[in-house]
Amino acid sequence: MVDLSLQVFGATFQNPILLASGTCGYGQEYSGVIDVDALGGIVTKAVTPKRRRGNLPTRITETPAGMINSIGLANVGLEGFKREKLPWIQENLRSAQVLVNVAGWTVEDFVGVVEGLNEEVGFLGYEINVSCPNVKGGTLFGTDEKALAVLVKALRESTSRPLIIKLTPNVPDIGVFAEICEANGADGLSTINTFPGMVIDVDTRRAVIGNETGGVSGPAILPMGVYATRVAATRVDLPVIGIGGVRNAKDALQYLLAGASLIQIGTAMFVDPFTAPEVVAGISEFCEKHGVGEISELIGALEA
Amino acid sequence: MVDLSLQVFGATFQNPILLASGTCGYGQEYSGVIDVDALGGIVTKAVTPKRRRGNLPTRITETPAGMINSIGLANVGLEGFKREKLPWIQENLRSAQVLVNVAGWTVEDFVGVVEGLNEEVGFLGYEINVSCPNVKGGTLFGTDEKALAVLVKALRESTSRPLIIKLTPNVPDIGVFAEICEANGADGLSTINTFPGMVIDVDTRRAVIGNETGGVSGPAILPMGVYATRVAATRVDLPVIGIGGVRNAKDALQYLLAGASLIQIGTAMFVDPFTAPEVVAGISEFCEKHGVGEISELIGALEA
Amino acid sequence: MMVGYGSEGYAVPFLPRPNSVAATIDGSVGLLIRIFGEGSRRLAQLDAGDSVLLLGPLGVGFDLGQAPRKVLCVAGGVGLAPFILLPRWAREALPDAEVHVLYGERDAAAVFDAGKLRELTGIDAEIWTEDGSLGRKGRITDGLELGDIDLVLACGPTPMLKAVRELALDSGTACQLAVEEHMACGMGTCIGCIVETVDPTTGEQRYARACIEGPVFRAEQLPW
Amino acid sequence: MMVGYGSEGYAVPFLPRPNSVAATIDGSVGLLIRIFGEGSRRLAQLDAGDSVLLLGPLGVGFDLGQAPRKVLCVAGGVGLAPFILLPRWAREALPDAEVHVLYGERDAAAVFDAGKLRELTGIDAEIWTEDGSLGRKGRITDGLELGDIDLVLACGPTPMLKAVRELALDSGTACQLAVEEHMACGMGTCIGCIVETVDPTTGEQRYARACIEGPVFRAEQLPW
Ligand SMILES: Cc1cc2nc3c(=O)[nH]c(=O)nc-3n(C[C@H](O)[C@H](O)[C@H](O)COP(=O)(O)OP(=O)(O)OC[C@H]3O[C@@H](n4cnc5c(N)ncnc54)[C@H](O)[C@@H]3O)c2cc1C
Ligand SMILES: Cc1cc2nc3c(=O)[nH]c(=O)nc-3n(C[C@H](O)[C@H](O)[C@H](O)COP(=O)(O)OP(=O)(O)OC[C@H]3O[C@@H](n4cnc5c(N)ncnc54)[C@H](O)[C@@H]3O)c2cc1C
Ligand SMILES: Cc1cc2nc3c(=O)[nH]c(=O)nc-3n(C[C@H](O)[C@H](O)[C@H](O)COP(=O)(O)O)c2cc1C
Ligand SMILES: Cc1cc2nc3c(=O)[nH]c(=O)nc-3n(C[C@H](O)[C@H](O)[C@H](O)COP(=O)(O)O)c2cc1C
Ligand code: FES
Ligand code: FES
Repeated sequence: MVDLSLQVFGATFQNPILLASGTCGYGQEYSGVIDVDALGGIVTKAVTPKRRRGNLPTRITETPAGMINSIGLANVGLEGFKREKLPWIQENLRSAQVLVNVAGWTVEDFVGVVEGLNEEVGFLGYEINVSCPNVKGGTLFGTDEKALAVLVKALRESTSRPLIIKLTPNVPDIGVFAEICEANGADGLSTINTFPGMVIDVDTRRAVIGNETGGVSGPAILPMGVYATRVAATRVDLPVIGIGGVRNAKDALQYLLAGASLIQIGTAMFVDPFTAPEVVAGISEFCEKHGVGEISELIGALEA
Repeated sequence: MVDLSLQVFGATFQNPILLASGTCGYGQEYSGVIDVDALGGIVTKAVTPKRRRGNLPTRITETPAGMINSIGLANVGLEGFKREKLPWIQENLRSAQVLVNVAGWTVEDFVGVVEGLNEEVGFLGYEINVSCPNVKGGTLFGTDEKALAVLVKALRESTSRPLIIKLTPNVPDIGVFAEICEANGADGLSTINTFPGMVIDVDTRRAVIGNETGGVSGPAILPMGVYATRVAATRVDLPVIGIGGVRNAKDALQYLLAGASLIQIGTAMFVDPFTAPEVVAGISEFCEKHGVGEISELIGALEA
Repeated sequence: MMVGYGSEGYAVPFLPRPNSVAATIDGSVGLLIRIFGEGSRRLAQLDAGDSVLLLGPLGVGFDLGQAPRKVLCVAGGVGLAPFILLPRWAREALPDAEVHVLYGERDAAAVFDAGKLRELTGIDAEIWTEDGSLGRKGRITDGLELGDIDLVLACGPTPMLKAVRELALDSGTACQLAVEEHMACGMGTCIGCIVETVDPTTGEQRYARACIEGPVFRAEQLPW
Repeated sequence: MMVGYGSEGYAVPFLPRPNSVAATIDGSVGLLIRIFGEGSRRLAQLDAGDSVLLLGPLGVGFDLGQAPRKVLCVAGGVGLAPFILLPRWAREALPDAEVHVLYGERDAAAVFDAGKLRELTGIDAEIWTEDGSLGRKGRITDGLELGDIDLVLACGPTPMLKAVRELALDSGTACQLAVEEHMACGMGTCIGCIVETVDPTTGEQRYARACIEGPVFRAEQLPW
């Protein structure tokens, strides 16, 4: 195994592969199946100020080479996270880095969760979800330049921990939003969240998803994610976390070459929970085969 | 066969299935393979004021359940269209409706093509492409609310023929752009064009597409297209043409139920050129099975 | 158990499908599959040597914990799957218990081979068909009597489950129901497969994940 | 000819792949496939009775129009495909012509069965391998002499085509080259498969669609 470790956000990631928010619970759910602590890290399910039931069923359906989810940010809430989830993380994720995904509807919501967690140990930083298409107003901050600037600034003032803003691809130019994040003190970007989508059961004439619409993820969005990552990485100097449709080492390498420092895997873990460790192994093999000594050589190494 | 004909844009479409712009040339290319004149219609490759070579190769590559194209609006130009392509259309497409897809970079470009074609016969109206991700400025009008309003108004003044605006999904809320089109006199909307995307060959470390990026189409974008169609159809009173990822009758029926009056098929025709006639037959079978007397009963018939 | 095909081929089905373990023979698992859509069709077309991804066993199954003496299994359609394994297992766990299986289908053509079923379960299931083309005629719940039953277990379409639940609650019979939901991960991470549940003591309602907190719930837990 | 699998299964490959017709036997077509990626792997794994979508024949093939007396076919790798059919066809069309095939591969393991090749073409191809493990050693273009050749036809990797083109233009030999491009429609509608061409008389350059205006171009048409 080639050493795949790298420094990002002032911390060591043993490899660049993380599990994406909302697709790995709080880490614990995968224990017994894969060694989560051998990954680069995980991003928790979104944490909101209060516990949320989330959307009505049906929440999940299939699409061509992908899926739609409409979970609606169901989560245990700030206090539940501290009490029920963080202890397991603190005990079990000692090598893998942990980012806490934070969601909300007002600046106060986001700042409240961040400040509520600042004193806690066991995680590295925050991934700020301004890009959830599954709740009303979930993409508000992610699609409004002014609102995003205000939010990032407020969050910057509320914590010295790494602050990574997770962007939505549903904008004409994601680079503009990347620049706003950088200008207001963010430490990194995650690209991308899901695309709004809908599936109709033509026999019943109803939307399959209880909430009618949901977010499209999976291999179907791979080329969009690589594109968004490339745009973000060329427009700002911040580390970018590439997300969207990764199912094998080649996909992950596309993100690295496009400029991602880290990569998240979501939907593919549902299809095969061994995907993440296999991607780590595959990247290592690629490095060996191509004489890549350090993973950082690959980051943004796209040739013209 | 159930009668699938319907009235849209003041004209009769013998069925709701059209071939999408850029995927059927000018109709002629398919002759000898399928009976194009038995379809609802075709939308021509974009016509720009002048002949265009288009982008460098490689222009085409595969993605999960889809493809990327970066043709760059290669076309014969206004005069070439009149001289080389329109005569065949006039002679051969007598039952199928023809929409001319128009592209440009300035209001004058668009108006010039439309005015240059107004006197010609053999086609019904214009599909205005403000949503091409493959040329610099191709989505300019499609993502700028003010510019779009100006363009649609100018086009409305330049022709009395049906004017259909083809929107890009790369905006936070496609409904806003739909409303602008309606307010400024458009007769209809087409949703959606492609998503910007990128594929990297990890062995050569180069983008596969010569122009680096291109537009993602195919089944991968089906749920996004159905969603955008639903949003557009509920926000305006104009007929909407649903586009994106259709490969069978069920997919087309999803668009009808979401509110589309007509449906275009693009990428699936590359995979199997018999797709369009099969979709027509499949819709007919569905209507028979479900006792649907008129195709218009299905339009927007999504149940809550 | 989740059954899938990996994501390399962008194959249909993309997501794995939840399936019951219908049999375990010498370390192999057996599934009972009804061809319904793409997932089940593909599964049914597998040849020996083909590979699929299996993840499981997952979640909470039927529980024979209270030493019931008469157990009734009510199977609607492919809901028969869990009850193929259960009778033998029940006889081992509870040598004195009686286990009955009621098995309903739309018509004779849909009914799983009765001889094979006897061989696998070691008992005779009482077969019902809606059109009466095999066994008793009607819906399986039509003649359902829970008088001397200690535990009723049901798996099948939701309307059937609801009917069984009603009868069980009326007669005070312990009752467990296997519910169906769309699933993605099968492991509790995606929170996609939720079922409304109620805490019988506090009355508090909450969404439970069918994949790991179910798919089997007690009748009192389901506020239907 | 485009070879695909339909879009229902979102299968890999999603787009059809262009392939040469290597043989036609009693109304069937034969393809020569080198396993390279997913498309060719899937094609090679087909069993009798499996179905694929075939669209063709498409485009412009090699043209023996000028009644050449000595025709040389230069095949690099799987570029051998069109030259399996061509010798017999040439002998029918031009009974007096001599047809030679040069066929190059990296090593002996890659070489198509020489006996089978003789059987199919009716002639002995001259085999080259880069490592000399079979036939002559080196690149096929190393010893290429066009002295008394009237027409040279080539199919294979672009560097090979370029070398053949150079030699042919130098010696004034008529030359046709089959180029490779990514294709989607195969019918001229998508304008995806373009090749830069030049009009030998006017010098005007333009993009031609390899699928219908090619894949075979005359050496003079390619401004390489
Ligand atoms: C706990 C559990 C155990 C099951 N055990 C069995 C079994 O032993 N044998 C068996 O044949 N089937 C079983 N099923 C049903 C099985 O998971 C599939 O739903 C069924 O096989 C149809 O899938 P398909 O791909 O063939 O059809 P599709 O064409 O995918 O779907 C047909 C219908 O099923 C719905 N559906 C699609 N995906 C899911 C999903 N992930 N979960 C629920 N519904 C879905 C679709 O909306 C559609 O209405 C079980 C389901 C659950 C939840
Ligand atoms: C006119 C023509 C005739 C051909 N005849 C034959 C033949 O007789 N036998 C044969 O084995 N092959 C032939 N090929 C090549 C064939 O079309 C495929 O490119 C090859 O089989 C590899 O495809 P794959 O799916 O196995 O590999 P993939 O994994 O899809 O691709 C492998 C490589 O091929 C490239 N590629 C992918 N799609 C295309 C495409 N549509 N066109 C060109 N390159 C692509 C990829 O970028 C990649 O570098 C021909 C190509 C052309 C243009
Ligand atoms: C079931 C599910 C739940 C998700 N929940 C969240 C979430 O809570 N917060 C968030 O930022 N992203 C969430 N996402 C988005 C993913 O983190 C990721 O951005 C997206 O799925 C694209 O990656 P993928 O294609 O690898 O799945 C969720 C995705 C899925 C499929
Ligand atoms: C090769 C190709 C060329 C295209 N050219 C045009 C074009 O000239 N004008 C336009 O409005 N859309 C163009 N499109 C977009 C399609 O018309 C359609 O909106 C898109 O492909 C989504 O539909 P599909 O998934 O059925 O292909 C093109 C698409 C492809 C694949
Ligand atoms: S299927 Fe993911 S939580 Fe149950
Ligand atoms: S492959 Fe479409 S024009 Fe040639």
